[in-house]
Amino acid sequence: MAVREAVRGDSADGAAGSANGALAGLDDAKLAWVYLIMRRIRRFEETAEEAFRAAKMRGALHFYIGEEATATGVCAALDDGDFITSTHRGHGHCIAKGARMDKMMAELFGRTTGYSGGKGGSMHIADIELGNLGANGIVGAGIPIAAGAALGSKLRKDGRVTAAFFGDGAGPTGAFHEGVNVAATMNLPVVFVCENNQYGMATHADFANAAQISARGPAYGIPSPMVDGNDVFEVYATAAAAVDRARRGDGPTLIEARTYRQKGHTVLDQKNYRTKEEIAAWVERDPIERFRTAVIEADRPVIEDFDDIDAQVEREIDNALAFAEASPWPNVDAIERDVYVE
Amino acid sequence: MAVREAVRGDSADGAAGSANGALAGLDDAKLAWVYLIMRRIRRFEETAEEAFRAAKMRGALHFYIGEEATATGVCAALDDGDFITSTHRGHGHCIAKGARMDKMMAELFGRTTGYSGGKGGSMHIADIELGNLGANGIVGAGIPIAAGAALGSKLRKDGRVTAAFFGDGAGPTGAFHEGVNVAATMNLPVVFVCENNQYGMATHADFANAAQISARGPAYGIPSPMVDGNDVFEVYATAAAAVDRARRGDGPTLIEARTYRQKGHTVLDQKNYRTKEEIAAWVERDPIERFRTAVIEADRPVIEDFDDIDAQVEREIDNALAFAEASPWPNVDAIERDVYVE
Amino acid sequence: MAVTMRDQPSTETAAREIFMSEALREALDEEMQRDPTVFVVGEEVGVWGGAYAVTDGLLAKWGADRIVDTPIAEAAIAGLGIGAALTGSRPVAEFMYSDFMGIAMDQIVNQAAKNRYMFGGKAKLPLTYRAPFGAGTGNAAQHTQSLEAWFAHVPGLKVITASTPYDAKGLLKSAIREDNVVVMFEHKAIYAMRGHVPEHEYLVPIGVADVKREGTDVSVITYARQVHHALEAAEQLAAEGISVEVVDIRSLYPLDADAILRSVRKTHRAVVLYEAVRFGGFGAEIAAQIQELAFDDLDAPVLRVGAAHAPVPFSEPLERASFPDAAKAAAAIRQSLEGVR
Amino acid sequence: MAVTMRDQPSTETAAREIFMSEALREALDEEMQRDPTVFVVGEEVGVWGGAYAVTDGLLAKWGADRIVDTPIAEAAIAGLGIGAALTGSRPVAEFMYSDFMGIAMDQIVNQAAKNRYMFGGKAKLPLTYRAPFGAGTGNAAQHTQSLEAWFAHVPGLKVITASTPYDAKGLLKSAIREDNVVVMFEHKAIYAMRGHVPEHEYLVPIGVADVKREGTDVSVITYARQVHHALEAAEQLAAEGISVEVVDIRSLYPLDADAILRSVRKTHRAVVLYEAVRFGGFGAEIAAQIQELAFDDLDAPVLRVGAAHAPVPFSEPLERASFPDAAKAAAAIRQSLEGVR
Ligand SMILES: Cc1ncc(C[n+]2csc(CCOP(=O)(O)OP(=O)(O)O)c2C)c(N)n1
Ligand SMILES: Cc1ncc(C[n+]2csc(CCOP(=O)(O)OP(=O)(O)O)c2C)c(N)n1
Ligand SMILES: [Mg+2]
Ligand SMILES: [Mg+2]
Repeated sequence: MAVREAVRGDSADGAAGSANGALAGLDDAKLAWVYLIMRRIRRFEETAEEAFRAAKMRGALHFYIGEEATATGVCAALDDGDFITSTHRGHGHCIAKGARMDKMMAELFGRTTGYSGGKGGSMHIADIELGNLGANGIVGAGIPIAAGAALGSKLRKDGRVTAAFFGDGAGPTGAFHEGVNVAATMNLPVVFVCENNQYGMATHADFANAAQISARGPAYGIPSPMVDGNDVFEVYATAAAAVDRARRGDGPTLIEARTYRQKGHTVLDQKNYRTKEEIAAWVERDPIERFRTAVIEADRPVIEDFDDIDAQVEREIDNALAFAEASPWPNVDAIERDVYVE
Repeated sequence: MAVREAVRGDSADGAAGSANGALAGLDDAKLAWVYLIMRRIRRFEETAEEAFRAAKMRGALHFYIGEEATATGVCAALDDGDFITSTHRGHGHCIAKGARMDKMMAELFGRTTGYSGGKGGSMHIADIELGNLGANGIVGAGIPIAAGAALGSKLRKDGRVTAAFFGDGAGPTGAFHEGVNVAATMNLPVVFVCENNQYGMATHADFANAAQISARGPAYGIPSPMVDGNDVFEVYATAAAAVDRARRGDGPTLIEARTYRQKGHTVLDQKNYRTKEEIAAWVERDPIERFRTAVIEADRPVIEDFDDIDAQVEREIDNALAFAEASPWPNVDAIERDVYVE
Repeated sequence: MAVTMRDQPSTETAAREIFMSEALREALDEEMQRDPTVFVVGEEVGVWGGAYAVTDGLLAKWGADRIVDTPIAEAAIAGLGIGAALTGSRPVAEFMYSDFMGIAMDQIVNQAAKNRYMFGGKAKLPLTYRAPFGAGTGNAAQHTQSLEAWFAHVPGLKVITASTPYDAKGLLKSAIREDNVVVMFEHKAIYAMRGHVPEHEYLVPIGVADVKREGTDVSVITYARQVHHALEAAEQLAAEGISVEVVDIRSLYPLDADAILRSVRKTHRAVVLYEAVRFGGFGAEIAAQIQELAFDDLDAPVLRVGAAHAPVPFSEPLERASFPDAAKAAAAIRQSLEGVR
Repeated sequence: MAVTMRDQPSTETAAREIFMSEALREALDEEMQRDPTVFVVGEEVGVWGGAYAVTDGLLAKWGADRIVDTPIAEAAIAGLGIGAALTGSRPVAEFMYSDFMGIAMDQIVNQAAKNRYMFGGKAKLPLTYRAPFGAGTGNAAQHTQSLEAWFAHVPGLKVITASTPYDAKGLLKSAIREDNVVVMFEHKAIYAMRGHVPEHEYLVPIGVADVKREGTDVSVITYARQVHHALEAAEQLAAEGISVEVVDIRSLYPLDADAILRSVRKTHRAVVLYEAVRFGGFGAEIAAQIQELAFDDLDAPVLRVGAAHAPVPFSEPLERASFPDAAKAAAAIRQSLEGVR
């Protein structure tokens, strides 16, 4: 796996460390980066939720809270030049791939300064320059696109790897199968990351998928490890191996990361399809808390920096919110712009 | 498995025996039926090819020659009330499910007396009354329909089973995955029969599918046996077990039957993507010849009847051809009829 | 938005006003009661009760054999409907959003729509596809399209859409009883619109348009949510002495061309109002037919008001401005009146 | 069928006549030569050489990294194109038959077409989809559709189709060089039509119609194979003293409305001729625009000639009668002339 020393995160949001190396060998800078990213995701969404409930934004918001370790662990294993495809629940992937929270927040607010100039909203944020090929409102649809990015890399010999994030709900889609099978037949440099957060809306993953996702590897002749998606170290190590394999030209890996969405399907979800106990048990296993505990138990001095990181994230969040609220609404002249390259 | 004593085949084409029971226990009547069906398929297609080359018909013809044991073995395991979905290469399935060759031939000729009144042609023949839900010009598309028929049976509690035929080329389709996964999650009474005849057009099955089809069972939590598709006994035994399982309510089975199309992809295929030796080796393993040999080796007296069956099939074929040629062309008034139930 | 109901019986407890989502639910419930082969299949139709609550409560009442939840697999959902319909059931298959029908287009268009014809008219497919469509909810490009033109162009499908709870219930019941494949588009923004629905059973026939407001100066030909924009515009313009007739086509196929032509022959002017992208939308077919069949009756070109040539934008001001509304409808009506020859 | 080429250079060896399939192959070959990021991906594009031989020989010349064979997986093919285009390649993705695009509609419509807009205009997608369409080959309902109207209705796509080898080559080269998603429909029945294609390089611009025959009495607005039926009808009618102008739109989107209106303002009559199902077909958009924008210039309603309201039947007499031909075009032209006011 290539070693990246590049600083992650965007300068507007302040400096951030980088993450690489084997699990045991994660240096302090990388641990700090992991913490920073996970905190950003958490706080970004908590803030968005408040804004939504204050009727400052509209549409659908899908929160990633509780799943931070998956996006963070996977993106920690990617190089800056690598690509990802994301989902309707895309804030976490976006932040982990280095996006600016101010432009994200502005997008949720529907403002011109947002990532998509207000045209996309929460479900449609991309940052091509950072390698984020985009969130997606269509379940499973990012998977063939990820295969395409990987095919492009293979043909252009650019040495890049693509990671495709998708949920357990995408497991049953034709897009999953077409994308994964094609990628496997062509030995493409892609890592398929199934975030099994137990549910797709009210539907349990085991109801939707006839067998567990990690049982699918043999159907495509590829490895399909299962990991604890709330354990950022395990996610990272597995993703790093998969990225390595992909970059070597040995083809795709299908990772099933078991995690949990602590919030409802959307910000409006009030449905009763899981027990309080189940939710509580998973909150117990909160990925950020577990990460903190692990760092403490390992007696790593970086723990001292975590308060600073918290404070930094609060500043970033305040900025992002102020930026979004102060930003102008798009002008209606823009409606038919950006449809085509002129 | 339910025992069927019903005579198969259509009266117009003459009487035909029935097939049931365990492999070893196939009685003479059933062996006669198997031979009759395989001969019908073979001779129907040889005759259609001649007619095509004599410019008596148009469109695309996809021959099943060399694969007869698969359709025959599977349909021998089905009850008359059971359903099948078929493919672009559908003549064999159609005949094995009891279709009349005269109406089939007339359809290939585009005549009003054809199964579809000339509207369908070779790729679009169905016989709902016999449980054949139809050939299909779209690779893989029959699979979700088969799941639907099976869902219908489950909800109506009609005790019927559906068999879905499809090729190795359908393995990579989204329709395959969506259909099989849904059927498996719902435990539907359906048997998925992949006729792996090694190629989809010029594409080898192993190029198109990242792993062999029979490796897919665990991905859906269902059995996925591989059988010799040129051995009608093995196909029958495996299909019978799968049908049994389905009828018991234990859910789908995915059967991969390894076979070979001795002819080109279509009647017009002149491409050079396989060796003469490969073709010759498979012709050596011709399913009809192997069946005859097995019957002879088992010293079964029914072999005496095979000449009669041959003669019967010749008469049926002559009739079918004469019927088709003498039948009227559709009237153009019919163009917009049959689009809707009025 | 209050709606003038023309074909409702006046003897009813006029008070019974229900949401369109409830009206649709009643249609499903009644037809399930009437015919044991009717069942509902789709994503989140059960426990969740449907993304727009149309099937809410039906799982509890009818059980999992009649309200069938599926994985996310739109091609399979379409195919489940086909296979079940071919073999003796009468399924109502739901797409959570019509936008997702892209995944199922092969099953809907190459399989469901063509089955009967390809196989010589022997099969029947008593199959209804339901799908929410339309914009106004801030759900952006992949959840707010109006793609009805695709389906109306496909022989073998019937295509319907309602503007009122009354029509929604009556049309859906008719669709379920059809032995043909019917695609019913339900406009998301009016699920929560209330309107009168009688207690007694009734059907609204497929293929029959409804004049939702009579007028003499200009005909507005429209459907689904835009009917309300047309009525709003008509109300405004009435104050200016302009008399607008509003024709709700209700069925895109079969299209009730007679009703449209009757109106246009009376008013001599027509505005076609629809929420899909204007270019290539179903309004083009309506306009093309009017000018062809009532050429000599027209005093002005048939105008079309449709959505901008862009995917649906998220941001509220953009989304609002992308789509027709009463003001745009009124402007087109005025323009039509100016075009006197 | 001989074709009158208007925009071909007269100084060329006029003798070089090639098949449309060859012209398309030349376009691919030249663009692959010109730009190393161009590649072809699809089913049977390699060893087989394409179902209609368009890519024949290209695998041998360019190797498997430029001519990429895929499994049968149309959604994946569409997605491979998108992902590769987003990341720096310039793919040409082929659907073996446009009928199979139903499987890929989500990828084409919700992903490819909307990507740039949804994400705020930052991405570019230099992506061409090619697909054979049209009837006349006896391939029946699932292999002979003309679904171009679906795509023309989708903002974010450009849609083109050629009637001659010359146009086919020039349009495909332009499409490949576009930074937008272009869908090129190629009519199956004219792949084997020969026509002049110069040796030197040229482009045919997207969005520009071409008058394939000048005339003064009636304008026939058409595209793809039907251009030839229009020319045939024009030739026949010339003998009766009727002067027909044939406008080949070549691009459905962007539509060259100016060229169409120019013609109609001259002839005052228009017949729209297309091979798709008449109802809801792209001809409706053309007719709607003509009557709207040239209302006062029209001496007769815009007539439309399209296919029957049915899936494509297999049997030859049925298939033949289902579709427009020169005789039907001529009949409509005569009808247009009778409708004098
Ligand atoms: C093709 C498609 N079908 C249905 C939907 C509606 N939908 C949005 S999210 C969702 C659940 C997705 O579940 P999963 O993939 O597990 O992701 P999660 O929401 O759990 O992160 C559904 C059904 C959709 N967006 N796309
Ligand atoms: C969805 C779809 N894609 C492509 C085709 C074109 N096509 C027809 S048959 C065929 C090969 C099918 O191979 P397989 O499934 O193995 O069946 P076989 O022909 O070998 O019986 C292809 C590519 C099609 N009919 N449908
Ligand atoms: Mg999930
Ligand atoms: Mg095959």
